[in-house]
Amino acid sequence: MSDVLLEAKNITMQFGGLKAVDSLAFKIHKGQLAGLIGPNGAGKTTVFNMLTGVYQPTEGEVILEGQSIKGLKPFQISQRGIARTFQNIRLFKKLSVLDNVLIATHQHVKYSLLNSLLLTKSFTESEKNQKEKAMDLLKIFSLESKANELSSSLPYGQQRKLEIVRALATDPKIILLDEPAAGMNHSETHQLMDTIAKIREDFKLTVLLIEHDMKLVMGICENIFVLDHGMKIEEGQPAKIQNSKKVIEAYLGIEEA
Amino acid sequence: MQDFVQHLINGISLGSIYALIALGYTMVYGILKMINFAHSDVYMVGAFASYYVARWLGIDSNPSIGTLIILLLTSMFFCSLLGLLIERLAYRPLRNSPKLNILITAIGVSLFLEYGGQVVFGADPKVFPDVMKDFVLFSGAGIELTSFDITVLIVSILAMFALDFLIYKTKLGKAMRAVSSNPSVASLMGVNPDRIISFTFIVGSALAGVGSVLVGMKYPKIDPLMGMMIGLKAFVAAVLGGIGSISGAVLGALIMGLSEEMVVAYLSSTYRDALAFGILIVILIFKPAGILGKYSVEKV
Amino acid sequence: MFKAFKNPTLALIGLAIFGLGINFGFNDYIQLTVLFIMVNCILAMSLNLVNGYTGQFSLGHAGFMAIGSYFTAYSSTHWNIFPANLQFISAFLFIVGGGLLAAIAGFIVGLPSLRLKGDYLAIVTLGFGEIIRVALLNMDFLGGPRGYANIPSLGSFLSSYLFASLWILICLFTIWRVMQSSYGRGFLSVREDEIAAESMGVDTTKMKVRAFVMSSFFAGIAGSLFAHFTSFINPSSFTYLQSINAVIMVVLGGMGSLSGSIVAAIFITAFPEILRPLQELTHVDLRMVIYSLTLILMMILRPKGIFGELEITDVWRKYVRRSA
Amino acid sequence: MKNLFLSLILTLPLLAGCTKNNNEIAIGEFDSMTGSDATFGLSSNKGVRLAIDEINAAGGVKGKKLALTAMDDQGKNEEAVSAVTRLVTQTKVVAIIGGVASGRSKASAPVAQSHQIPFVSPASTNPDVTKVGDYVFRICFIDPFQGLVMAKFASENMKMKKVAILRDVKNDYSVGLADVFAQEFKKRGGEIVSDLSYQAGDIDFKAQLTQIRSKNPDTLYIPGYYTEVGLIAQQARQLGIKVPLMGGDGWDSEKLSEIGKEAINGNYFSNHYTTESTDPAVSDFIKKFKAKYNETPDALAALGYDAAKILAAAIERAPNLSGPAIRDEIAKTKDFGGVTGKITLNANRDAVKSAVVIQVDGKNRKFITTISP
Repeated sequence: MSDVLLEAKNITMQFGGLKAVDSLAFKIHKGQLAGLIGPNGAGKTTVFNMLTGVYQPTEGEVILEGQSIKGLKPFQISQRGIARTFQNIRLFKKLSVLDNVLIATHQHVKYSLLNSLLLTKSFTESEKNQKEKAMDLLKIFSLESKANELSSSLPYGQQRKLEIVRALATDPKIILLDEPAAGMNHSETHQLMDTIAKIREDFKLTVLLIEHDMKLVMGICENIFVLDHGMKIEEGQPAKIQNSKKVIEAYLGIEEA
Repeated sequence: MQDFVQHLINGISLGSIYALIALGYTMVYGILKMINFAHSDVYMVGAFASYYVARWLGIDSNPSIGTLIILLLTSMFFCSLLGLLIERLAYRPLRNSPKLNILITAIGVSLFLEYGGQVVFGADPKVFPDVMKDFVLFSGAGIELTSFDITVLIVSILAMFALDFLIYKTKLGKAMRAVSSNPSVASLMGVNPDRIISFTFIVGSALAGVGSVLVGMKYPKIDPLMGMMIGLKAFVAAVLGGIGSISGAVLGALIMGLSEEMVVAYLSSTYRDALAFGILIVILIFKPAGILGKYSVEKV
Repeated sequence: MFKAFKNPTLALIGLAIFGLGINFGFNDYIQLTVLFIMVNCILAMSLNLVNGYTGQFSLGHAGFMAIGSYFTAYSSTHWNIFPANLQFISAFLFIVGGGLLAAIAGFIVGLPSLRLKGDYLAIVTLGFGEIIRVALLNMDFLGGPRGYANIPSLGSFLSSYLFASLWILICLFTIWRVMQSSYGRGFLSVREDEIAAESMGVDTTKMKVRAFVMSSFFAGIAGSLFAHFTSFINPSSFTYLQSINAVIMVVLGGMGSLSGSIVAAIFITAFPEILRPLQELTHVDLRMVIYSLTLILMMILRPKGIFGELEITDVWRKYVRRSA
Repeated sequence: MKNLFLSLILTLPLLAGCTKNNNEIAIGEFDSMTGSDATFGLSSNKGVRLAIDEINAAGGVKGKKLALTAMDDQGKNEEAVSAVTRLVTQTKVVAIIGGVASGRSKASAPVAQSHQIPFVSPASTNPDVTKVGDYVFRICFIDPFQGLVMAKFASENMKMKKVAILRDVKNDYSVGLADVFAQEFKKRGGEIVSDLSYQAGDIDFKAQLTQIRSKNPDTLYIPGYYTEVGLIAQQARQLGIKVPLMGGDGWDSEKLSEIGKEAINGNYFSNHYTTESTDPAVSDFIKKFKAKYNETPDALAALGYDAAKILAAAIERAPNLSGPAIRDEIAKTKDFGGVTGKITLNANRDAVKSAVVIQVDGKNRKFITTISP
């Protein structure tokens, strides 16, 4: 198959009468960093929820590496390689930073329940590897010193980073970042740009990004889709998007004649 | 065929009794998202309050409208007082602690009232005073319809409309709904959540008081454990109808009453309670929020 | 492999010594109370797996206990597959059988109801508990309302005690070890945020069913032991009040704390018995009144439960370090 | 402050130890003083206490006073087991009176049996109770006899052909009686037109009664407790069922007519004794009972009284206070002039005695006939 990793074929999401997303179609190529932008309420997070199976599209389907993921449950889709972060942080509050990441590695665990009872070698080894892998990931985001603290005790910016680490721990093929820079100051956003570039490098990852911070989007995205009222109104390189009349109208409203 | 009509009458009148108590559960759950297990025991205390006041006033053997009014007021007064006390002493300190803790406290209060009742009122069943003469409305061709069957139904329907009016049409109702969706924000808007919650308990408990007099009238045996089974059934009815929805409580109660009646009539009397629960489970699996309940989709 | 059995065997020896003390030091009445305490420990720990670690609210625990009780009662009076001197093996097998049957029931109850949340799940599990009780009431071959009499006991107090301690340790170490593994973290993730867990590749439904099946297995074990200790069971000892009792033990001990469940089980079983002399003095039975008052006060004074989320080991370390 | 408060409520009960001295003979009693069938336990306890006080007033037994320790089992089997275990091992009683409800007796009798402590049940009529062992006795007739009494009365005295049975499925006394009645009534050519059930604690029986009404039986046999029978009678009359109702000794309480009002009049039930009996011992017992508790004694109070008297007589006759000695003396009870009639204990330790059939007429109980085994 061509190097298209993820494709949405006219996916529609209807809540009662309202069409939150209306027959949206797009392709994301392997290794690409794509952006999904649009005014508030355009349906961006709904798209994410459809890609990850939290909502089942009322029409159309999502194709991952040529295979449709229609009707699959979120955990099956995650096991096929789509990982995500959430718009409003959904960490496991009363668990430690390390445990949050370890939960994401659960899908790769091979030992059975029984092994954990008898403390067999496969159990102890797998636990050790999992912990090592998690600590390495935390190191990348310099969170390893906080491994045993409760995730809810971390400052806001670090909680955002932990969500990304947790998503990475599922060994995804594509990672969906839902407003990762929200609430970050200028220097943190800059640091985030480098980190995203680095993880694309190290993990050969494809990234799909929802973001309002235009500097970040225009800075690192290779391809951008613009959504408004659930419909795709524009697609293309950052330069083309910046001066597309339709996009400006969508954001700033139509100039009074 | 007339047996079926008689079963219909029995089922509806049984259901309307569950409705009166279910309304209390739904109101408290609607506002506080809390199962008030002690509600059925407030109902029991209402029955005993009427019993003792009737004996004290010496009116326990001359049934008349006057007696009905006096006993209704007594029962509503004592139940509301008790409801207020329970909320103030047991539930208020736990206002924002986890749901399970509030539930255990509610169970504690319920056990306290039941076993305390056995110590204070004595464990032996007592006879509820004659409140009103039951006159036969219709009798013939194998169908017996007495005034008691109808009064309970009318009162529960009236209570439903009154509550609907209170909650959806009055300023106080708006405040109650505000507290129900978000107590802290409601207090920012000048609503005093504590007073609203106390008011909810007063109304819910008063309803239980009305229920205890009407049920006492029809089934004149009262004992400290009378609230247990009928409370469980009424609670299940409230959940069946969609906990938190006023009309849901009455609908669920009628379904509960009718299903129990038909189960005993046409299937087997020994499996009465089991099948009542069976029906509940089937409905909840297909309608997870109950028949009229609004299924809140969790925002991701 | 040997390492796996080190701590459990040490604990078993400790419990056995304690048992010898009870056997000679106290009369039958105290011994019977100790056996009931051990049954409640298993019941509370197993329910903690569902209500405490996985955050699901089950009110039907007594139903699974009843299944265990009745299976063991029926099997140990009708089938004797082993000659007399090997009775304890058949007793052990029947107890495990009781557990397995309860686990199957846990699976059947778990599947449909685990889509529901909070109060609705509580109601459905309560409904299943009542259905099991009413079904038992109508089964004549199990004695129906007459109950099931002369269930063989597990020999002297000491052998019953050893059986019970064996099962307490199996239950404790199973749950403890599982909670230390990735499956344990799976249970915790379901409690914390089901949607996030599902998006991270955790099959939350399977996790909930697994917790349910394991917990009903041990509830069945507790039921089997209960049958042997009282030698007469009837449906009215498995009402929803018994399930509520189990929930109280979990909440009082601390949700998500195994040692909390054990301490709470000891407290809740022993407390009414301690109050019994009070009743001889006042000729009025105040036990349940004081018990319910204690519940209310405990929930107000110590909402997190005796141990909160900590195990006794953490509490020990916390206080020891502070004083050292 | 919080921990102090917590520890206070935990240690409060420990202070209440129990005192014991040795110039008394400890007798144990256990019953349901709380819970669903609390009233039976309470009245039986009153009968026992009256008997014990009388015996102590007359100099006690073997020159020693009888010390009664009563315990409540809350109507739960495991509580009964704990109560009896405590009486036997902690209070070290020489004998136990107790267990009105058959369920509780069956659960706790094995404990007394294994400790060789005589166990006398005043009112558990279920046959399995005395099968537990040779230390377990009862001084009332058993269900098979009581069921036979009403079956005989219905078919022979009242010449009835069709009967509907309404039993309390949660109560083994009721199920036992209903089964025996059905058997005996069919043996006498009668027909059981319907056999429905309810659960103790229910308050609405119209569904069952409407079904029964469509079968128009000659009578309804309702072997439940008076707590439900009062309501059933009322609802039966409301549904236009006019035939007389029948039942067992579970009906016997003043509250039956208070709850049932006129609907209960004219119905029949079998019982252990009748207040109208001309026997001076009975009228004397009623006078003393009224003096002490100012209420008329029901059958359970009478049975409690007889049980205590029989036990005391056996202890008096016994050479020493050991379990086996007392057991043998109790077994020898023959033609004991009890308030509930002549009591003789047969080989399997049940009482062979006649039963009376009573008709309810408001507060008083009209004596109809006696049926002996």
